[in-house]
Formats: sequence, structure tokens, C-alpha cells
Amino acid sequence: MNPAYWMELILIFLGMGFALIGNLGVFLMPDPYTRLQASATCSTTSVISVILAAMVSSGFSPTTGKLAIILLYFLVSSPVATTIIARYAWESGIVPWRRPKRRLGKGGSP
Amino acid sequence: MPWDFVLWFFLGSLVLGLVRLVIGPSTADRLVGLNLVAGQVLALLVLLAVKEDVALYLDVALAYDIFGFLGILAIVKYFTKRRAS
Amino acid sequence: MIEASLVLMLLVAILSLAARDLLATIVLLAVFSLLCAVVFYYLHAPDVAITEAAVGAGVSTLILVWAVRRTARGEEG
Amino acid sequence: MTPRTKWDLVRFVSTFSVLLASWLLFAGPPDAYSIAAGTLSAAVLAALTYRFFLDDHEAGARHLIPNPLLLLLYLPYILFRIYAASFILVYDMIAGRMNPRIVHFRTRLRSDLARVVLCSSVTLTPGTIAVLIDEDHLLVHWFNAESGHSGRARREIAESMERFLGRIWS
Repeated sequence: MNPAYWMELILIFLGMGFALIGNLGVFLMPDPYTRLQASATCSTTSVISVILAAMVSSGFSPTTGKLAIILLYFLVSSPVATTIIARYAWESGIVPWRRPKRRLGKGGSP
Repeated sequence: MPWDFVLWFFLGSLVLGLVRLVIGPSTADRLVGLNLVAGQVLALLVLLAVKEDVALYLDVALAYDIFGFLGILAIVKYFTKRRAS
Repeated sequence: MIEASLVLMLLVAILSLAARDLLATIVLLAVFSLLCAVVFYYLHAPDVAITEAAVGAGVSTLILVWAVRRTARGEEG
Repeated sequence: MTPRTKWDLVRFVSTFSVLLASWLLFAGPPDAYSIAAGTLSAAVLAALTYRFFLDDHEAGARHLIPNPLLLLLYLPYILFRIYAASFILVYDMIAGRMNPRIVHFRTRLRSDLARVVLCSSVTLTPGTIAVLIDEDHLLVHWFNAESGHSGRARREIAESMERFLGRIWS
């Protein structure tokens, strides 16, 4: 087993794991901002892992150069999309979710 | 390298993102779903191109990468309501 | 796998017809054109897939958004 | 030649060279026809769009030219930051430790391009999303905030990236 194979395998499984966690997070989070956090993890880290794995897999060839260009464009375009969505949510007046404060002292109704 | 399994995995998790896109209560949630689906389709296209091993096929992923967020940009630009303050 | 993509396309098309909010329809149509690009890709037509990805994701969404903004967004207006 | 014409010429030439470089990048193996067509279309596009590509008030060229070696070094650095932060975020999500908060702080960077890159880097690092950027004022949604204090937030989120970027676009 050569090291390139193992590196490729590790990167692919990292991408799959992050995609799974991100998708579940998008289901379970309470408001658009936290959903965006989960989807940003999934959508950046998992895609970057997959592209890096493809680069390792294809070795030194024109495919690798093209994949590097794709990675570069992805690093520019993905945060722009995320910031635009967050800004849309902010400007249409969605209030961020806060963890409800735990009351100190007696548990009586205020 | 078990490529086929990875392809099926990404197609399945794309369905998970699609459910959020359909049930999302507000438009921002739908856009989050669209962003998620777009990222996973990009990964799918890259994996397919590497599996076929033709460098020309990567142009699809590149074109989608460049033009993909124009739709989100159009929706945000034309449907932003200023918050009343 | 192409069958799975086609079933998904059919599902997305039906959902986009059933949506009440026209903005949701636009977003679902963007996903539809994306899956369409994947299907073209499977049929070994990368040039068609490039055009579908660029036009479907960018230009067609722009035109639909413009049309919805000029008219009414919901069913009641 | 007035300074005005000179500045127009500089803007045109830089737009043209960027367009031609990207054409040569995408066109694949170069032959005579492809290079001629690329030069012609890059010239036409540059004549149409050089007013928007470089804005009129960005005459201080020192803020636009990056340090190329450090710019190449920034890429592995930001990849490392992304991986480290996303492991932390996944651990927080699984353990259920979430305390989302909106924090805001000011950057010390002077150049517009460096501010845009800082905003993108903050968004690209999982756990923090830049919501708004207005001149030097950043509004950041932080997933697991320790405190809402502005100086502490700047130190935790942006300090090291800011120092790196300040060295690139000095």
C-alpha cells in the first residue's frame, strides 16, 4: 500500500463525515444563522476534502491543474454565497437565536 | 478506490439537503438548502470527472462553480426588504 | 445511478409545481436544472451540461426573479 | 499626456492582462487562432469594462499589489485554519455546546482588497460567519461565543489572519 492511496482514502472519508454532520446539523439547528454555520462546514470542508482527494488520486497531469483552478474558484465563490445569505437573513429582520438564560435563585414565575 | 459508494453517498445526502429546501419556513432557509445542494453537486461532478478520467469533463464543474451563486445573488438583490428602523 | 437522478428530477419538478410561494418554485427550478446537468453528464454530453449549468443556474433564475418581482409573489398577491 | 490619460491607460492594460491570462488558462494548448481570438476579445472586453474593474479612486497602487510569495503561503495557512476550526465545530455540534451570538469589531487593515479577503476568510472558517461589512466594521455571527466583548472577539477570530493580510497588502 502506497501512502498516496491512504491519503486519498482518509480525505474521502473526511469529506463524507463532514457532509453527514453538516446535513444533520442543517436539520436540527433552530434558526437560519446556525443552519448556515452547519451548512458552511459541510459545504466548504467536505467539498475541499473531495477536491484534494481527487487531486491526490489523479497524480501529476492536466487534470490536477484544472482541479487546482476549481479549488481556487471555490475558495472565492463559496464565502461570497454564504455571506450573501447571512446578509439577506439579517436585512429581512430575522432575529438570531440565543440560548435561553438560566434563571438564578428560586424557580418561581416572574 | 470504491468510487461508486462515494457517489451514492453524495446523492443520498443531497436528498437530505433537498428536504430542508422544501420545508424551510423562510426564504433564507431555502437559500441555505440551495447552497448545500449546490456544494454537494459540485463534489459529485468532480468525482464523476475523476472516475471517467477525462479532463474535459471538469469544465462542467468549473462552469457551475463560477455561475452557481449568480442565482442566489439575483434572489437576494431583488427581494431584500430593508428592516424598519 | 442515472435512474436515481431521474427520479429525483421528477420529484423536484412535482414539488416545484405544488409550492405555494413562487420564490420557492424558483429555488426548486434551480435545483432541477442542476440535476439536469448531472443527467446530461451521465449521457456523455459535457458541452450540453456546461450550457445547462450556466444558463439554468444563472440566467434563467435571473429572468424568473425579475418576472416574479414585476408581478405578484404569492397566490393572493 | 495628462495624469488622467495615464491612469486610464494603466487601468486598461491591467484589465487586458488579467482577461488574457484567464483566457490562456482556460483555452488549453495554445495555437495561433486561439491566441488571436483571445487577444481580440480581451481587448474589446477591456475597453468596455475597465471603468468597473479598477475603481477610479483606487489610485494608490501600493494597496493593490500583493506580496506574491506571502500570497502563495496564505493558501495552505487558510486550509489549515479551515480544517482545525471545522473539527472544533463538529465536536461542539455533537456535544451540544452551542451559544450563538452576534459580535462586532473593527479591523486595522487599510486596503479594500485586504478587507474583502479578511471577510471571506472569516466566513470560510467554520464557526464564524461575517454577516455585514461596512468600511472597517465587521458584524460576525459566532457559533460558540465565549463572550460578547468586542476586543476579545477580534483577538479570537481575526487577529492572526489580520496580521498575515496586513503583511501581504502592506
